[in-house]
Parts: sequence; structure tokens; C-alpha cells
Amino acid sequence: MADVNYSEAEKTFILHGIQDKFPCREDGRGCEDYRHMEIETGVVSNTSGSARLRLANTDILVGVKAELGVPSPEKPDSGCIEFFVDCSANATPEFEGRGGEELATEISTVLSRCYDNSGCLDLKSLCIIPKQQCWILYIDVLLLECGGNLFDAASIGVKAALYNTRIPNVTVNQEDDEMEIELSDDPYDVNRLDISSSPCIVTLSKIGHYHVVDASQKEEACCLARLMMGVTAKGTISALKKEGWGSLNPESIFDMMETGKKIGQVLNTSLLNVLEEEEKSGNKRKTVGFLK
Amino acid sequence: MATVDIRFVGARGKKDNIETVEEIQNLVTPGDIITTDTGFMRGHGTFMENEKLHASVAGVVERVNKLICVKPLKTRYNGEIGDVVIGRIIEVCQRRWKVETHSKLNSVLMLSSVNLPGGELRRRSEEDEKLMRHYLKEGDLISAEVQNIMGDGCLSLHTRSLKYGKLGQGTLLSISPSLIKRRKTHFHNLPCGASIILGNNGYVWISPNVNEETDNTGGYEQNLEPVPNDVRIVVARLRNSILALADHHMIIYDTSIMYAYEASLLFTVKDMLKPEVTSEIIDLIQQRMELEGT
Amino acid sequence: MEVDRTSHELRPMTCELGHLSRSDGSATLTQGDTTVITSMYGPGDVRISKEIIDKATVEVTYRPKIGLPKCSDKLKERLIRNTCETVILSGLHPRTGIDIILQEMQNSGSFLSCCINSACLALLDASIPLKYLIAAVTCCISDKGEITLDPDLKQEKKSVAILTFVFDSKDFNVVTVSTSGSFSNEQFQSCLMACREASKHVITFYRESMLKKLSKSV
Amino acid sequence: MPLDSRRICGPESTQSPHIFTVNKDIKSDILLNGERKDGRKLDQIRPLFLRPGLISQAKGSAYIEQNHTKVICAVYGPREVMRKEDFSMKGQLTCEFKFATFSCKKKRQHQQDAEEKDLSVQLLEALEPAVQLDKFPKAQVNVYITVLQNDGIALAASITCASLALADAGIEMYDIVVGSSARIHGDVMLVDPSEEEEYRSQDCKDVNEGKVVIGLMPSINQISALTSKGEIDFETISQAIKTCIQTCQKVYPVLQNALVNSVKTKT
Amino acid sequence: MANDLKTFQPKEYYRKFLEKDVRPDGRELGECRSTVVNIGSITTAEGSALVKLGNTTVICGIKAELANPKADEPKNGYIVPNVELSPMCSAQFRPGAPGEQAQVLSQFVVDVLQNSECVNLQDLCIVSGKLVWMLQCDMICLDYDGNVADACVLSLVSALKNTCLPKVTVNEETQAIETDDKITNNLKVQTTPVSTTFAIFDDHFVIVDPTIEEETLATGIITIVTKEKKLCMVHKPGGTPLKDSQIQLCIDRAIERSGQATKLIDETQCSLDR
Repeated sequence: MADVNYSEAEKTFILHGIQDKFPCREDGRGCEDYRHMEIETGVVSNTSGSARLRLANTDILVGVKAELGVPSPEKPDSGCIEFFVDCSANATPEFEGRGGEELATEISTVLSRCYDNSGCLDLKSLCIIPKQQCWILYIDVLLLECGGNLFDAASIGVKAALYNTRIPNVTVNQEDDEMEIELSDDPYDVNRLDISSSPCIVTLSKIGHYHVVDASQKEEACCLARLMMGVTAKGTISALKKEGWGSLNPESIFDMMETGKKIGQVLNTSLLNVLEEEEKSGNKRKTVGFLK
Repeated sequence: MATVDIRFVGARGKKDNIETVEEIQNLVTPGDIITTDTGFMRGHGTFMENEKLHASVAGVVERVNKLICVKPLKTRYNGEIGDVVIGRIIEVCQRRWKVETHSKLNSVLMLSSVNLPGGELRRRSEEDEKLMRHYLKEGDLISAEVQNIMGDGCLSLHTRSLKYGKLGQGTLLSISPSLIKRRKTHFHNLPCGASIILGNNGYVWISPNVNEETDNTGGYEQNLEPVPNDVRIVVARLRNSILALADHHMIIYDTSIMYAYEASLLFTVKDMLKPEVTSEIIDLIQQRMELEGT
Repeated sequence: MEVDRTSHELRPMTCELGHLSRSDGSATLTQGDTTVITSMYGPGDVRISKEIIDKATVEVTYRPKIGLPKCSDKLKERLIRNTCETVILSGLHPRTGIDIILQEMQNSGSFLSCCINSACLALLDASIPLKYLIAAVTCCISDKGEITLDPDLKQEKKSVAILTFVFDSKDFNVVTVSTSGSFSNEQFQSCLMACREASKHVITFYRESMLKKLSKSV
Repeated sequence: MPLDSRRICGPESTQSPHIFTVNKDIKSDILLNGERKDGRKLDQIRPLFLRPGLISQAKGSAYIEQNHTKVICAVYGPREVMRKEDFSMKGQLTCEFKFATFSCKKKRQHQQDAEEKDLSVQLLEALEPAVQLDKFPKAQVNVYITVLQNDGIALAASITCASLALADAGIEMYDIVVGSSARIHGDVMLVDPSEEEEYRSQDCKDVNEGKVVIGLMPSINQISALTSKGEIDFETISQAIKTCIQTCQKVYPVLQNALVNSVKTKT
Repeated sequence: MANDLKTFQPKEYYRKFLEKDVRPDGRELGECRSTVVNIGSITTAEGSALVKLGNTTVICGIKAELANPKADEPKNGYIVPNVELSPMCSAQFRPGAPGEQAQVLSQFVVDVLQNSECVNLQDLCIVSGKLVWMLQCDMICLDYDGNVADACVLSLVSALKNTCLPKVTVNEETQAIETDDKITNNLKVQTTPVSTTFAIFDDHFVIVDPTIEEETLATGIITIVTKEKKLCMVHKPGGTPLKDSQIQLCIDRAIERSGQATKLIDETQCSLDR
């Protein structure tokens, strides 16, 4: 990430702001407030599902492409989901060449770990013929601009894109021993994914003795250790990861987890509400796309 | 109490460009012929070809007597002698610091052009050279004045006045340099309880009020005491006000900032992050400016 | 052990020296149909990371006819490099680099010895100070136990073991040995003897080639 | 995959014979009548064998064996940083995590795969808080981990092994990091799971199936690494973390002992 | 004092010892370091062995997989040996693709396997032209204290002797591959190649089983691989020219060593079987 060296005094200013009795962050938020988010689904026409998320000036585009493939031998009766994150050099010149690779693999491993259980996304429903044919969901996350809190933003984008995903209906005809697959080409004869229990990542940044959500880039520079949690709408935790070069007291980890769980539930519900609302507005809605 | 402010793009309020934007005069794009008259002098953003003066950047044509320039809408900072700038130390070198000032090249602050603690006219000893990182280290912010522009466009800075120097607690914003209005003074102690420095390079520094009598020491002694909560809220509100102004391409100077600040008092600081709130604030400012004719 | 009379001789050798204009020394050596081109540069500049304080850095690059160099080529490269390093008086050129590049043109048997001989000729051509000359000879043992010197590809295929020896021109001691296949100690000894005899011819050939080259240039 | 010209290459595609096993045991529950298959109690760890300082060429090294889990670690440095572009007054720590090709049931690749890269990062983040990086400015300490055989808890064993090797190398640290792992199975917690007991995403359908790995600095009571897998509710995961902390505290004296003994034999 | 000489003039230091027919670590010139073989310790591998020559440690693991044979050799299986000099074994190796030394050693092991014919590749055939075994043998060096080549060969041969393959058949009707884990067969190892490396010091001292220090100071290296009483490789890549008598001495020593090593492997193997 774009690493700017901040001065002691600037860091102290942020630190004290969070430690205050009535916490006031640089932009006036409290410790548990997210910045303004805007989301739009169905922005890329040649994907099975897509979404674009702006979280303050973090900008993320997610595309889902469903393709037919062979299930892996270890789990023959379910489909696959694969994450690929691309850190565009548009976001910061440091990502040029292989510069963004490290961050990209980090985001994609955390995402795939969040979705690596059957409760969060039912991969079995993606199987067509066990051992032979299944849907593989390729999820591409493109990072257009970084303004902090990339993990949360990426996971929200992914969830929205999955909500938007439509997979063509498939009928299997059995002739003798040969299985034949027929893809429906009716654009309305489609299946949707159940994302009601898909997780969103909540990153809690430990700054001084307290923790905040949705840290800005400047706050990330002050933070010693972060706890990333994949939280579902039910409040279960699908993945947990401590990150950063500092260590954490067990007590504060439990505190952070408590906060994360609470915020994660709010985040999931608000996201689902917005997505449903957007869908209701239906065809009247004009795609805004990439222009502001 | 946690808040998650999320919405879909379609729910965004109507675009504010319904009012027809006034046609801007003298707007040119690269290659446009500005004049065929050979009596003019070629300034920034222009070039001569076949005895005609062409624009080389997109922007507004400006004329000062015989000199014609094109001022681009968005650009890196082009330094001028006497400008107040804010910069961040990025490297400590031999007898100089390299400073990032959002200009084309990194600016230079010589050890000989800073005030050192303990007297303005002290000689720089070898001891001082060794202590350079002690005075200013990587990451520190300074306010300074452009002393000189070198052949390659690199700015040489100085802090030889007590109002310049290392900055303490506060928050830094970066906006387009062309939005900063050039004024007599760029240091303002605002009545609401905070100070701002409007750097010509587009960097704006907001900090708790400084007492000019006692605090102007060049910043070598830093006050790291916690800032009171009310002041902190003022700083955050000012930050959001300035960003709102910059977002709507309004010129930034002390009056416009104060207007924005006063207009924003209707809302909580947190709400100012929402786009509809900012446009409402901007509307209020525009109305007030029209009323007062500024 | 009987040594086949007709197979006691080496195949005809021809060489061309200094025919590459850009390199400091070059040689194309043909033994039978086996052909190798060697060019060499140096003593010259060397990358700082590879610089050795008290002697020259000898580097050998071997390029096969097709494809990228594989592990087996690396082993060959190492063998040739160590052999060349032994003869070069590298202490005379500290902190410099001597690069030897070998290009396979055709392999029709006894390939390794052709490589080493051609490298030696290139070193001669570039007038690099050497301790002594080296001569490489290959022989193979057939399943009946017959020893054939300087075998071609067909003979190599039929054999149970192939041995390559490199001798110095001073005492005709063994500088390098490389073998494949299995054999008894006695077989090893008789091959060593046979190759040592033949290596003297190689040295004579070097002498003649150099004479030819010098008489041309004079 | 492109042919690797720097290695001896076999045929392009191969298959493990175990895919085709006919008389495969049907995957039963990991607990048999409420007991673990290897007869351990739920909170019982496997016998632990530790040995610091066995690689003669390395600055520090350690070997850890927990039943069939075998991990070896070497530490080199502090030595000069190869790439000098980033100036820092702090030292650098790097970790390379590798499964030996024969260490798992499935054949591993020679090159580091995505999982190994991820584990390298996790290991680094577990160790970094413990190492006093400011004691070797501009220099680098390299930690190399090879898992010779994986019978569960590869990461937790690596964390313990690596911190032991760092201590053996005389690198200044705030504390030793002890790793431990637990398998969550419904409302049961299996400490130190074996390979068979470890969590695999595909054969668990319910909530509260998963695993937790932590790295603890026991004497300053700080957690330096924490990861989990599987969908788990809040109370259970908190309980699992607490269980792991207790396990670490139990293992800690063994580590101390091993280090003290190795110092004794050296002098 | 002795340590200073070792640091500043290591050659002189060694010479002083060798002139008295002893080496700094107390060995005689013709004495090998203590050799330890530990067979079958890795249970995830089909065959494995750990070998220690003094400090030098190499672990070899064999992973068996199924593959299609080459069209021109329908009955031959594959043995794919690779030597891995991981950065953990010495400060001179860096992470990444194998360096020159690792490549050279890998090829050396391939040559030894080929020359000694220690495994008949046809023994690896399951169905001719269809299915054969591929044995991937990885030798990972854990501690690089000289003479890794000998340790690699020793570990590979021990691991091969330890290798057990499950019974695999191809069902003739369905063409499906069927593996039976319960029935395993030991791999047949026909010969026991043993490699012995000598370092030549100062053009006339010949020392066996050199350590890393001795390897760097040596003026030449000669490796002899024997199987039983026969030679299957004499490898001397340059270095000091040797007289015939010196080579002969090395060969005799190598044959002697070969006997000891074979006995060691067999004894370890036996103790395992019991």
C-alpha cells in the first residue's frame, strides 16, 4: 500500500482522538462508524454478475463469471469458487508490474478463507453432474483506488456481485450412458445464488488502547495490529485473521471480536436492504456506471 | 453505536448540473491557436509554431500586459518565489532535507535556510549537521516559503521566520493547487478555535489555535498533550468543510471556509460525509455569497 | 585385454582457429563428424558479484543445438569449466573474467572430448597463459569387453560403458575423468592406458594446427 | 505448468494412486463414541520432541516432532539486505515456508504454491511482534521452515519451531512465540488435532466446525497470531481461543527446558 | 593462536595437520565421518531415508504416482530424482529456482541411477503401454557440510530399498484404476551403488569424505561410485592431475567403503523389518 511516513505529531493527534472520552476521528466519525458507501450492481454487461463499490475514495469493481468445468477430485459433488484480485496500477503507481501482487494474494486468500465453508455459500447447488460437470465461479476483484479498508470493501463488493449473479438454467438429458447438458438461453430462465449467509469482512484496527472500524489510510499507518473477521448476518464468524506487526492482548481480542460481530451484523443487514431496494427500483433505474 | 451508511448509486439525489453552467470564457485545449499576433510574449502553457501562439494545456487563457499564459484546471504545483507551501520531509541528505511539496520535483530545504533552536543568527556547526535528523526527520511536516526556483524547476525553501517551521498536531488535506486563492496572508487564526495554513501547493493544514506570542518557536518544541474534544470537533468540521468546497470546485480562502463552516453547523460533523449534505451546504454558501456579492 | 587394432586410432581431426572476428579467441573442431564451435572472451571485465580477488573468474557456457540447457548440460558445463580452470594460470589476471562459450554443432560420438579439445584450442588461439595443454580422449567398452577409441554414435550406443579422460601434456596425468555405464577396475585401467597413448596424438595435432596458423599470419 | 529446465522432469501429468483406492474407509465422524481415534483425551497434546541447534551451517536452528508432524527450521543472519532500495532503521525479518514434496498425502510441488505463500506470511506475522527488529537496523534475518511430514498443526508447530530457532540463533526477542491449534467440532474442542482430525472445508456442513490457530507470547500474555477457518459462532470461537492459550501455557515450560538444556550442552 | 591461524591462513593450518597424517577434526586422511542412516521415518512417503555424514544431512522421500509411459518405452516406469539445496542448509544458497550446484547434483544422481541399473524400470510397469509408476525422489539437503553427493546417493538408495508400493490394477472391463492399500509390494533394488568422494589437497594429499572447509580448500575432487566390486562411475571434474597410482588408491578405498556402507544400509533395513 502507498506508504507515507506520517509525523509523530500527526499520529498523536489521531491517537488522542480515538482515546478521547467522546471519540472523534479526523473526519468526525466515532470509532464504530463506516464512511459513506455507494454501490451499484450489474455494471459490467458480459459477466454473470458484477458490482462496483465506492467506500469514501476506495473504489472496487467485482465481476463474477460462471463457467462450466470439472469438479475437483477432492469434492466431486460441489462446484468451485475462485478469487482473483488485481491491484491496478491506476490505484497507485506502486502497484505497477508485480508491485501489487503481495497485497492481491493477501486479499484473495482472506476472501477465499471466508467463503471456504458450505454454510456461507452453498457450492453443492453449483454441481450439475457429480464428478463430471459443475459451475465454477471466477470472482475477479479489481482495485481501482485505495483509500484504506480494502478488505472490507472487497468483501462487500463480492457479496453484492454474488447477489447480482445469474446462472443459466441447465437441464441434463441422459441418453444411454452419455450425459448431455443443455444450457437455457432464455435470459430470464436463470438461477440465483443464495447469499443470505455470505460473510462480510470487518477489519478492526487497534490504535493505542482502542480499536476502530473502517480505518482511513492515515489511521492504518498508526495501527499496530488488525483483526479481520468474516461475519455473517447470523453473527457467526467464518474466518478470523490477525494481521500486522504488532501483537494483541487476549482481552482486547475478545473485545474486538464482540465489536466486529455487532458491526458485521449491521453491515450485512444494511447491505442486503440496499441491494433489495436497488432491485425493486428495477428497470426504471439507469445504470450510472463509472461516471460520478 | 455503529452506523453503516450505504446506498445504491441510483438512490443518489439528482445531479446538481441542472442549472446550466455559465460558459467559461477563453477556454482552450492543446493545439488551439490563441493569437496570430506576434506582439505577445509566450508564457506557461503555450508554444509558438509558424509565428502563431498555440495552447499546450487545457485551461483558461490569462493575459498580463504582453504576456499570455494558459492556466490549467488541474495540475501539479508550479512554484513561485514567495509562495507559502506545506511539505513533508522525505529524506535527510547532506546538509539538506528533501521535501515533498506536490510539485514536479522534490523541493529542497537547506540546513542554512532554517532557523535552528536557540537564536536566529547562529552559525551552523558540524554538530548541527549531525543533528539534522533530530530537528526534522522523515515524515515530519513543515510550513515554509519558496526562496528560489532552480534551473530545473526544483524549489528551494526556507523557514527563516518564526511563523514557518515544523508543524505539530493537526490534520493535513491535499487539494488541487489551483483552488487556493493567492492572498496576502495564508495563515489564519479562525474565530471558531482553530488555525489553518493554506499552502499555495494545495496542502491545507488545520490545527488547534496557536498563540502567536508564545507558540511561534519554529515548532521544535512540540506539544503532544491531548487536544480538547471541542477543538477536535472544530478541526474535523473544518476539514470536512474544506473538502466539500474542493469537491464542488469552489475557490478556497478564509471567507469561503468560514461560510462553509457556519453553514455546516446545521449538521453533525459525521453527516458531512454524506453527499447530499455537502451539496446542501454548498447551496447555502452560494446563496450567501450572491447575497453579499462576494 | 585385447585392444582392437583398427579401433586404436582416433578419427580424423580438423580445426579452424580465430575465424570469429568479435571474440578474443575461437576454434571450430571436428573429430570425425562431431563438431563444436568455441569462442572465448577475456581476460576482461567481470560482474562485481562474481569478482575473485586473487584470480580470474572462469566461466563456461554450453549451448545445446536445440532447446534450453538442461541439468545434464549444466553438469557438462561444470566439468568443462573445472577442467579449463585447472590449466589456466588464472592468478595472473586477478579480478577479471574469462568467458568460454561452447556451441554444439553436431554430436556423432565422443562429444565431451571434442568439447574439451576445442576449448583448449580456443584458449591457445587467444594466447591465454596456460600451465600446460590438455588432451581429451573418449573410449568405449563393448559388451564383449573390446575397447574402441574415439567411438562414433553407433559404437557408443552398442557399448556398455563410455569413458572420457583428459590428460595434461606435461606428465600425462589424469586431469579429468567422466564415465557412464559400469565396468571393472581392470577395464578401467586398460582404457586409461589406451586413451593416454592416443592423447599424445591430440597434442601433436594442437602443435600442427598452431604451426599452420602462425605460418599463415607471418 | 511449463517444463522446469532446472530440474529433472518426469512425465507431464501424474495421478496419486490413493484417488483410486477401492476399499476406502468410509469417512466416519472424527470422534468414536466421544473418544479420539488415537485414544487421547480431548485436551491432551501429543508427546512433543524439541531440539534446538542441529544444523551446523545455520546461525540457529530447531527441530520439532509431534508424533508424525516433523518440522525443521533454520535461521540465518542478521546479514546485509540484498535489495537496498527501502531504507529503514528497523531490521527485516523474512520467512520461507515449504512443505517437502513428500510431506503430505498429496504430492507437493517444488515451487511454493499459494497455500505455502500464505503460510509464510502468517508465520512472519506471528514472529514479527516477538523479534526486536530495532536491534539490527538495515539488516535482515531469514527464517526458513521445511515441513518434513505433516500430521496436523503444521502452522502451529512451525511457529513454535521458528521461535525456538530464533532463540537458538541469539536473535533478541521480547518473548518466545508458542503456537497451538484446536479443532472445533460441534461443542467439543480437540486440542492439537492430527491430520485426520484437522478441519477440511468440504466435509463439514454445520456451523461450529472449524479450526483455530494461535501464536502466544506466554510471559507477556500477548497474542501474535490468530487465524480461524470454518463458520463458528462467537462463544465457541472465544472458548477455542482460550483453550489454545491454555495449551500454549502448557507447552511453554517444555520450550524453556529445551533451550536451557541446549545452552548447557554448548558451554 | 590455533584459531587465528585457521581464520587467516586456513591452507597453512590444514597443511600443518595433514603433514602429520591427521585432520583438524581428528580423523585420519582415509577416515570417513560417522555415518548414520535412518530409514522409513516419513510415513507419508512411499519410501524415505535420512542420512547423516558427520554434520551433513540429507533426507530423501519418495512419492509414487501413476503416469502414462512413453510411447517408445511402453514398459518402463519413471524415476525422477531431484536434489534440493534449500536455503536452510547453508548461507550460500538463496530461495528460488535450483542453482547450478543443485542442478549438477541432480544430474549426478540421475547418472548414478542409470549407470548402476539399481532399479529395473520395467519393474515399475503396471499395464504395458498404459500405466506405470513414477517415483519422484526428492533429496532435501538439511545441512550442507561438504560431500553432499555421497549423502544423496546413500539416502536415495536407502529410500529406494525402503519403498513399498500399493497394489494397483486396471479393471479390464471398465478400464478403471483400482488401488488396494492393504497389499503392498517392496520395490526390487538390484544393486547398491555407493559413492565415495575424495578431496585432493596441495596436489598430493588425498583425503576421503571432505567437510565443507576441506572442499573449498581442495585443489581437486574425485568421486567414485561402486556397486558391489564393480565401478559404475569415476568422476573427476578437473583439478589437480592425478597419477595412476593415486587413482588406483582411491578406487581401492571406494570399494572398501562400499562394503561398509552396504552393510550399514542392510543392517538398518533389517532392524526396521524386525
